[in-house]
Amino acid sequence: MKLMSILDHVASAPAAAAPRRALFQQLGRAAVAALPLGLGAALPAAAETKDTSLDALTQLLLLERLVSAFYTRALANTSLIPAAQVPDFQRILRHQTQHVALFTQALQDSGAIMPAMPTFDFSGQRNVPGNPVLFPNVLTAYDDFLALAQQLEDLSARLYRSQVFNISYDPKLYKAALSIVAVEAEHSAHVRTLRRNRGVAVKSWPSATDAAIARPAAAQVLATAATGGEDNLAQEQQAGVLVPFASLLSVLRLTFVSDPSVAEAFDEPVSTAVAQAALSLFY
Amino acid sequence: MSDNLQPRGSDDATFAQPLYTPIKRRSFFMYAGATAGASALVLAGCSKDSDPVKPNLPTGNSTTADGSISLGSGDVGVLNYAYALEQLEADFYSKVAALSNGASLLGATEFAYFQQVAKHEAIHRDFFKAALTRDAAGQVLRNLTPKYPAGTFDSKTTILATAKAFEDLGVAAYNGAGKLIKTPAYLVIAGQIVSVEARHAAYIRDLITPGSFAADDQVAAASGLDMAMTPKEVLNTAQNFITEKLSGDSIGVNA
Amino acid sequence: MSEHSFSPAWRAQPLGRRGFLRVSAASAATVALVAATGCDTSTPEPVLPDPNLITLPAGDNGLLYSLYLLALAKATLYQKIYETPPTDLTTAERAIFSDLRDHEVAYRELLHLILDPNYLDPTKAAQLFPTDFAFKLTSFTLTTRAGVLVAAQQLEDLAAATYPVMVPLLTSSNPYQRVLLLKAASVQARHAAVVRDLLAPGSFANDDVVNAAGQLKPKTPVEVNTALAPFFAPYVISVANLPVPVL
Amino acid sequence: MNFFNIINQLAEVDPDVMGRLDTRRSVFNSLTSMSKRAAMAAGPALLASFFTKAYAGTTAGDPKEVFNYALTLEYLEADFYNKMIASPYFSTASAAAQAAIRQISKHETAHVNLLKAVVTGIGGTPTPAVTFKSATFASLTSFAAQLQVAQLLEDTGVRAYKGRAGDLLGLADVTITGIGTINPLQSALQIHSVEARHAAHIRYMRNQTPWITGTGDLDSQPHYTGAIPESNTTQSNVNLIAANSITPNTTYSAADAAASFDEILTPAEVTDNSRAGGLIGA
Repeated sequence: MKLMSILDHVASAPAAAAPRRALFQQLGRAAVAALPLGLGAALPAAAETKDTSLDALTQLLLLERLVSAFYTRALANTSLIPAAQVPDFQRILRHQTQHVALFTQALQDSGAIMPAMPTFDFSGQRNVPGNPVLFPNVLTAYDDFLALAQQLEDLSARLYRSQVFNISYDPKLYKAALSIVAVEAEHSAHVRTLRRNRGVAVKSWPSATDAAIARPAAAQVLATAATGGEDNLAQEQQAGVLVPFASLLSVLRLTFVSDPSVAEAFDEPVSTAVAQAALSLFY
Repeated sequence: MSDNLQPRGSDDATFAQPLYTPIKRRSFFMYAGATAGASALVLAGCSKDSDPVKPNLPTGNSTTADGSISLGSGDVGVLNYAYALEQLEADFYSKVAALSNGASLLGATEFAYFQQVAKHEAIHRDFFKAALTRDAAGQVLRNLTPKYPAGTFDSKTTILATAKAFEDLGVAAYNGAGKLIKTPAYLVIAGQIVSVEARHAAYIRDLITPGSFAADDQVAAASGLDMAMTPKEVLNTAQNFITEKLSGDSIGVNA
Repeated sequence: MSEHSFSPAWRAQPLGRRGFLRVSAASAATVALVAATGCDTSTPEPVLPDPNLITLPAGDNGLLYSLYLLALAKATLYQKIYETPPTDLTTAERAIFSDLRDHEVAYRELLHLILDPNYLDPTKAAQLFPTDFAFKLTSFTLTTRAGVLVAAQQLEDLAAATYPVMVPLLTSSNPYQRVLLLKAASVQARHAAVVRDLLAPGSFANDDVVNAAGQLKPKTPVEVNTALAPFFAPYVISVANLPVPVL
Repeated sequence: MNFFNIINQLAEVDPDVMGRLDTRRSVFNSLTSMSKRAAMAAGPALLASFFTKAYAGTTAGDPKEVFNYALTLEYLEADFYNKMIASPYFSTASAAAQAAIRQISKHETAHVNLLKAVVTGIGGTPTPAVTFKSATFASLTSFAAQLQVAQLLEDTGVRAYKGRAGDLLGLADVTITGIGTINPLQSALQIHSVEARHAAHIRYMRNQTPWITGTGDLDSQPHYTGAIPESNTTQSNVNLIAANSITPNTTYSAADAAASFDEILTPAEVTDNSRAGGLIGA
């Protein structure tokens, strides 16, 4: 990412953009997050991730563009989604389109360079015909479509949770993003419910008991980004202090909750780097 | 004879009987305890019987002012305390052992083991009842009515979690009550039972999380000590599973 | 009423029916005055014109109490459904309600622990509310599938809509609490979606609850309290001290 | 008076009866000589053997002696597990098995340190460390063979602690630097139940029942026999398996009755060469 160019651009931004200049208040201490070895090499040059407010908005925009494109193409294939569910995905698409507009506006207001629209490829071939197909039939077979939709919605809810505090400098965006977390979670829950109704062992919330979605190794990062670590039981209430669930939720106190259920009660975040690696599978 | 070596509530009249009376027809704990029994035998003619129970200490199975059932005082209190816990455990396992879908719910081998544990706990319960009936007639805790949260017997998860909770609680209860016992024989009995409870606890823990038989949440890593709990702590918890209100205020307290 | 009133020392005192949290509007002012003029440990118990008024504290604790009440409400509802499910609720649906119960018990207990760090120590634990304080289910119809779903949707929509409002109002310097609540926030939304879909398939995230910007319509603490208030009668909960969202 | 018979019956429930009779506790000071005189008169041969066993070089009933006795056993166990972990066969075990042995080893080492502090804290001198006989260990040429010995050690440990609990009855709490205030009896019980957890797990690792039913592959070893064998089905003169004995219309099996109560071993039995005694050495 061309930091100097962005800063130049900001400096010459129109006065109307001033209120959004705060977006860049964190740029000064932006640090390029090192990607895990081996992962970085597989990513496009632009995929470096940093946890600044600008990077947060940019990444969320990418996510929403990607998901919008996915549903747009899915709905374009009129034989893919059963008629009864078409309105569901039209609604989801409408929300995603609204989210795209929100971040587009936020970036424009702050005078940032608008990232180019990627050419999305949902086969996982990344626009190179010779590459292996990682996500077969996702735009032609309903169950395959739903499986990918679930992973993308899970990833969306997670990524918002991870990025939301990076944009908390702007109360309006912060609140919007928090509200969107809830909407993405409702989307995810609905897709999961649709899959469950089709006989897949999956709950409406990520659970250790969910049937895994089989993917080639090269696509595994999507599963990691969508649901990796959802069996986590270690929740910190302060730095280094874990919530004592074992004693809090015990048989003897008549408050027993099984470990998988405790894990379900807390959705987990995703690191921006892992999220980026997953998003990068599609363009 | 020293006051603190005689089981409270034992039948003092037996001291006056001829020494050739066969042991099995006597108050067995006085003899089983070796020290108390033997010293009683040897010193029967030259020591005074201990004072009767002071009236301000409740007897076992009596009703207290607030309507609770007292477990009693002194060693009888400890025995009734153990009896109450064994009643609860035995009831729980008998319900598990009776599950028609037990083998599919828990696994065939595990279900068979649970049926063994059910027998162990039933034996513990019935043993205490027999011992108390003989040694502290009139103070034997009544049959309690255990109660469980909805769904307790519906899934492997809740059955195992409840079993683990009860077994770990039982171990901690016996460990904490040992020092309240005055009669060595009772202590030996408690020791003989608590290690079996610990075996159960270890097994069930291993079923829930393999290798957690003596995990750091139960056995302190620095000292290597298992948990110990006071009767008050244990009863506060056990009360959640027993319909009758129990009072253990005088457990181990002697006149 | 100042947050000071929630100091452990205050809470550790034995609580009679007239004790905890119940401060009328007038007496709240009195307490505030006392606090402002050098509140010490001997805050006098104010005169209580309304013994059933429970005033939630200001600041983060007030928000946490509010979330606790939501969790308490939902856990109470789901426990009841779990114990005596309507006969027309399918096995699969019962499993969902069992999960809902588990999650809400976890939230209720967690929030209780956050509000009272001594919660797990019976010798020191405070009492958050009077012993007969409860979420009453009498106005719901819990004998039919439709009835339990209507009740559940009411509470889940409320929770899903208020978490995004409450989280940014927290001012604590402890970020872990916010993260924890955020992790619960999206699960609340999942609950809302699944319950909505059970009641009316495809009604997840519909226009009743999502605005034209694709965001969940927010509910303020006051709105939440207004919705829950009837169920806590005879107690009356005042959220007058709670932070108010500015945007 | 048939004192012989009385002692015999007492011994059924408490083989350490004579050891107990000679405790230092004041209440028995006068009793000791009396009982000895009475006992000698009643059955010299039996009692002589009893006394020989019960007094094996120590002063029974002294809490310092009891804790040093426990310390000796913990030294033996701790060294055994250290040897196990250092053994070339350790790496042949599964990760779970290795983790279990490490966890047990951690406890035994903790017990050694605790007991040393307790002995010192109550005014005694910790007994010198003992080790598991190297030659014997060398003969254990597989992880499975080592695990057999681990089971025997743990089950013996459980029985040994149980046999001495009575000697700690009534002792006041002691405050020990670095540990805090402990009740000696309670601490012994807390170690005892940990040993039982260890025993159960090792038996489980070996596909044995976690409790002692009498049908296990090692159940005929001396570690499970003794004056009161683990197969015992009579507790304190109560026959647990006779019909209607403790429960109307219910008859319990011998295996269930035996498994529901673990039995004691006396110090003499524990330190006998057939049990732990034979495993101590250079």
